[in-house]
Amino acid sequence: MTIHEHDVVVVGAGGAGLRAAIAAEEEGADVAMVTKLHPVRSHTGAAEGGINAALRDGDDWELHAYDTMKGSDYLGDAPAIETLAQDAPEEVIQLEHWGMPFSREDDGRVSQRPFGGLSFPRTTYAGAETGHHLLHTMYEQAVKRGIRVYDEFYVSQLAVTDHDDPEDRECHGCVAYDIKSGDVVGFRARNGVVLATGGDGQVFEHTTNAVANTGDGPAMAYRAGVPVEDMEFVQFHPTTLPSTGVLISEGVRGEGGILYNSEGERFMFEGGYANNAGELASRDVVSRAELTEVNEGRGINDEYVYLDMRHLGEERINDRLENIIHLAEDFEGVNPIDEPMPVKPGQHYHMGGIETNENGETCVSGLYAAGECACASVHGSNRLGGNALPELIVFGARAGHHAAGRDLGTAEVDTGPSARTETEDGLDTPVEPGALDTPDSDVAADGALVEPVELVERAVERERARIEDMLERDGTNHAEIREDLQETMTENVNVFRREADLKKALEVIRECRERYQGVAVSDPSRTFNTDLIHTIETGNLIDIAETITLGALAREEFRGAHWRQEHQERKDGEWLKHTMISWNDGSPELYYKPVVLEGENKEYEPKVRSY
Amino acid sequence: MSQSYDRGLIEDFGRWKEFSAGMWAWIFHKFTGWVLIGYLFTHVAVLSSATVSGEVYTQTLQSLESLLVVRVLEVGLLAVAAFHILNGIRLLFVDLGIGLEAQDKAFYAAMVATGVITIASIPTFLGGI
Amino acid sequence: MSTQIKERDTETESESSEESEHQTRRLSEKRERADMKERADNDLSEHDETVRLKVFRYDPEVEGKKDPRFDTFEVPFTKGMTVLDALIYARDHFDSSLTFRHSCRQAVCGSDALFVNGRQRLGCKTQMVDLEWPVRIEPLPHADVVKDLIVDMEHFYDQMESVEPYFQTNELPSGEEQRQSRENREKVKMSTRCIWCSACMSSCNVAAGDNEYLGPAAINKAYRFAMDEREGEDMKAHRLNIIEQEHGVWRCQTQFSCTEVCPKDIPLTEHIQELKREAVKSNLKFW
Amino acid sequence: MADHYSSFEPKGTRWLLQRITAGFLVVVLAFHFMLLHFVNHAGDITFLGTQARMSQVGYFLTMVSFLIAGAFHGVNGVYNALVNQGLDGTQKTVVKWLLVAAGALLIAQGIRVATAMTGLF
Ligand SMILES: Cc1cc2nc3c(=O)[nH]c(=O)nc-3n(C[C@H](O)[C@H](O)[C@H](O)COP(=O)(O)OP(=O)(O)OC[C@H]3O[C@@H](n4cnc5c(N)ncnc54)[C@H](O)[C@@H]3O)c2cc1C
Ligand code: HEM
Ligand code: SF4
Ligand code: F3S
Ligand code: FES
Repeated sequence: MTIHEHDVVVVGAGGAGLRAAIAAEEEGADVAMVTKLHPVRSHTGAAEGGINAALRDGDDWELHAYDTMKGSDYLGDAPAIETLAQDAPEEVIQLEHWGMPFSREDDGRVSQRPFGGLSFPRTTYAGAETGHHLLHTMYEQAVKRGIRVYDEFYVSQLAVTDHDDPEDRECHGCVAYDIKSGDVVGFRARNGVVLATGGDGQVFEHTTNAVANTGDGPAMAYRAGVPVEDMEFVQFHPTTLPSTGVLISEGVRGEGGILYNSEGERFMFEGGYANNAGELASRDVVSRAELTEVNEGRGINDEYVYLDMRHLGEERINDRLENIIHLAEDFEGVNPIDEPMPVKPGQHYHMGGIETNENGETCVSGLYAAGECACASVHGSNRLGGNALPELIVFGARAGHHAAGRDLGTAEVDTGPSARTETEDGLDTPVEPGALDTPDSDVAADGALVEPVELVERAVERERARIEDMLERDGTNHAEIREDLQETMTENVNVFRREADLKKALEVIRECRERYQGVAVSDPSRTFNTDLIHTIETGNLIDIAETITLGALAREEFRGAHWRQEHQERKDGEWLKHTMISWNDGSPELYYKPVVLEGENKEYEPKVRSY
Repeated sequence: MSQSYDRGLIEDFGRWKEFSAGMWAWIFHKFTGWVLIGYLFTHVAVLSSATVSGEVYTQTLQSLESLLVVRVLEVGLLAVAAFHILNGIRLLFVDLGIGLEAQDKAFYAAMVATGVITIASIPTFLGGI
Repeated sequence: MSTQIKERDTETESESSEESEHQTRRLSEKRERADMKERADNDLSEHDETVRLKVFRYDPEVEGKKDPRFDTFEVPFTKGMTVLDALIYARDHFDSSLTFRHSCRQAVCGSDALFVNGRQRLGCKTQMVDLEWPVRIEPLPHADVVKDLIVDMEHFYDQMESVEPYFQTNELPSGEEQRQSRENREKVKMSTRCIWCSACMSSCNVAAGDNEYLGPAAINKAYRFAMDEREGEDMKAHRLNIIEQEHGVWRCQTQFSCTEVCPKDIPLTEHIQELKREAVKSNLKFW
Repeated sequence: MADHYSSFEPKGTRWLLQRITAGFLVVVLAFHFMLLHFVNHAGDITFLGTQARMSQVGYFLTMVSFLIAGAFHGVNGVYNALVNQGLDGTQKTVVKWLLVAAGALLIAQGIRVATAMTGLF
């Protein structure tokens, strides 16, 4: 049995993972990145717009924090938000010092542009491919430092002790499947494991996220006892191409692009969705309008609406929106100079995730999380554009430093079930959520007594047996289950959420879970068995889908990205709290913890979020 | 266990149909270059007759020139040289970074010019038999 | 009520001549494509809207797949379908053991460079209607096949990493960014777009013959740093030494196939040639 | 990882010489072809004619430079082509010296011939 030993093991090598690894290395730790994709293939590379940081005179971190808090609809935790705003400038300058090719002003300084919800143009960018440059620049720095990368290693389990209370548990490493050779190997982390596995958009049928964004990190952490936070908050983007989910930026509407339905109506105005702003209304408003049109039979092919920019003229389109022409042609086969582009809302970003404090720590000691998979709670119920990339580097760095032993002071955000102030017991679910036969979890049964290495070995053995079993038996193909799961999520837990739909989704998720018990991998090969990988991922998607739906069902208000038909207003009196779900060894438990609005210098007052 | 499969070079050349202008230019240039250096060696060997005596030299050359094959081969040599020169010039431009966007057109132009030069010179080369 | 205001994120970068040359090239390609598409659309009405894929299969461990073979899949065609979409369909509906790398579906992760109808292309960025049918899909040439469409990328990564592909300089201002002129950023812009797909490396015959040849992508990476004014002159000299090695820039025979296949439109040959000239210039200084 | 640039030597020199000789050859080769096939018909070449041309110092020197440039350009070209195809190690060293020898021989013999052609010695 192969067990690789390192001080810090970082799972995932996107923006967050790379930053964490570099930070741990800076701190003198022996660090390794374990990632299912080669680092440069991570989805951070898809980010276009930019990265927010208060760099200039006239701007300061407090303004950034204020904007972020307001954008979060007062569901973000002030200590985390302030940390983000305070650390971002230094981190962005650091990126520049590492050579990141930011766009430049005439005086040679990095360019910044205005972005939605920001009181100052602080979105620093590198062309229309900020994420690509950020990812590559950091990978280059990892190469420079000789950081060990285990690429195409799929991490499928964490090695966590099985104390009853998750807050007593310790993480000593993880188990990974070497995709190329088919070996199951262990990673023993002497100081800590950092999860940085990115988004989970594959829960939905239609997403701007990569095929590899399957929420493995949150699912693994969740099953090992770490609570997941605010899972109901999923951001949808109104203009994505129907066949692939490729994002068409707001720029098109900004330049004057119009949306119309199958009857040729400019519905944003004619349908009364946004009489003033029209197409320029916010992401969630436009998304809902589009779906309403489609649901009421005015969609094209019952699926999408048209985004038209032909009237802007070929010249202007070529000049300002050239990359859009390429996107539409390459990925949808449509030339937007001659035809309108089909668009529909797509999942874009998950605000919720693994509960952490502002140092990236989870309640399990030795287990950290950073990036989109985590929820330190900076985005609350809605993420501002350009706020995810700074999150990656700020919290990636903090998690890496902390894991490698740097003292970052005591965190102000509480984690773990002990932070609970209220338990949800009245949630009326049509089926029992959680494992089919309790108890079940991903913690190694060890009576919490064994040596760390042995704990990792046990986890490896367990995983081997599970994989062996999936490879050998006959049964259902995961793709069918995944398809049904994505379909139900898209139909019932999408932009619109109604109680009955959410319940229906829970039933289907339950069914999926049952079918998943009999899942089998039909490719018998040990070499690059992607069938097996996707099968394991589908298992994770089921857990993630369930938490999203449970959270959505519990939260009876309309806040940020979460819209409930029965509850059309923000209820600050009752709902200024985070929705927490703990796996609880197979019988999930829903509870709440309060939002921290107390900042370093001031208390944030919930205000009506109108701009 | 993994082990990989190397498809080898042979397969590559089976793909000639899929080659693009730049690759054809490369192959032709290589081929013509080799022919030229081969010829240079032969050429010096033939001319070496001059070290024996003037008569032997004149005789060798004239008897060679009286052979049709030799004259035909000379046309070939001209074609080869013309292409190598023209494409050589194209390459020199490429080296200087000039007109890279038109490199494929330059290759086609070199081909056409080679053809024209070759045909135009046939009367001179084959004439006088 | 609106909970968010519109985001303005249009690209507003100054135009460079390089960009516009590429733009013209791409636009003219697009026009050609549009014609082809029309033809394909006409063809479609005659055919029964399924596209036939011939896919290379190989698995060192599985009986019947040890000897490479081609499998045929009939995939229902839908408008906007890419090669990657077709492969995913074939895998999810016909044979779950069909193996290929893919992730982003939007030409940024560089995982799915494939040999499609005799040319290196990104599966996700290639529309089915732009191809002749049936569509033949093979793993990238000049790389060892691990399984089906997956090739071993190690060699490519080694070459990329051998050119010291990381920013290094000793003079950093504290607390603020380094200055870089717009012109200089424009100069390196195209070279920074590489997504490590290795299509270029696969298309280059020299790289096929000489395993140690750095290859177009790695040289382009070196270019990206050598031409970045922020690194300073000493570092530039060091970088030129790296690309001047025996198996560096001099091996390039200006075949241009790398430039032709690059999905990010990076003018690779141009960059390589410029480095050759830079190297010669810097060598001449010593004489 | 490939650190094969440790054995650094500026290979740019040969690359540059290959281009410089090419530039020179364009002119001279064209001149050579014109002179010996079009101006003077190839079939009519006699030793006397050759001698008359070769005895002019300018022409003699041009032809010798032509020879040297051609030999270098050709031999170096062949060597590059082989290295591009992956020729390596001892084989490479052997081929290199073989080619150098062949080139030197060609030049030596060429100069002997040219001198003989002048008929002066
Ligand atoms: C189209 C698009 C545009 C965006 N634009 C912007 C923008 O302009 N500004 C902004 O701030 N944000 C933007 N975002 C959001 C932002 O890009 C993402 O939230 C962020 O990149 C996520 O980074 P990450 O490091 O957390 O994860 P990722 O970059 O997704 O990396 C995840 C890593 O984890 C690895 N991994 C996952 N599972 C496993 C496993 N089981 N085992 C081993 N390894 C695993 C993967 O291999 C990968 O390396 C955008 C997002 C999208 C989709
Ligand atoms: C007269 C004008 C000539 C020009 C402009 C010319 C140009 C060139 C150039 C530019 C190259 C380099 C190709 C590269 O490395 O990318 C080359 C290669 C070569 N040339 Fe010439 N050349 C000329 C004449 C000759 C002559 C007279 C000979 C023969 C003696 C010759 C033989 C070769 C050979 C063998 C190569 C190597 C081909 C290869 O790379 O495989 N060339 N030539
Ligand atoms: S240079 Fe172009 S073809 Fe080569 S790896 Fe980079 S993106 Fe791919
Ligand atoms: S294909 Fe190869 S030969 Fe040079 S121009 Fe590109 S690297
Ligand atoms: S799937 Fe990412 S480049 Fe094609």
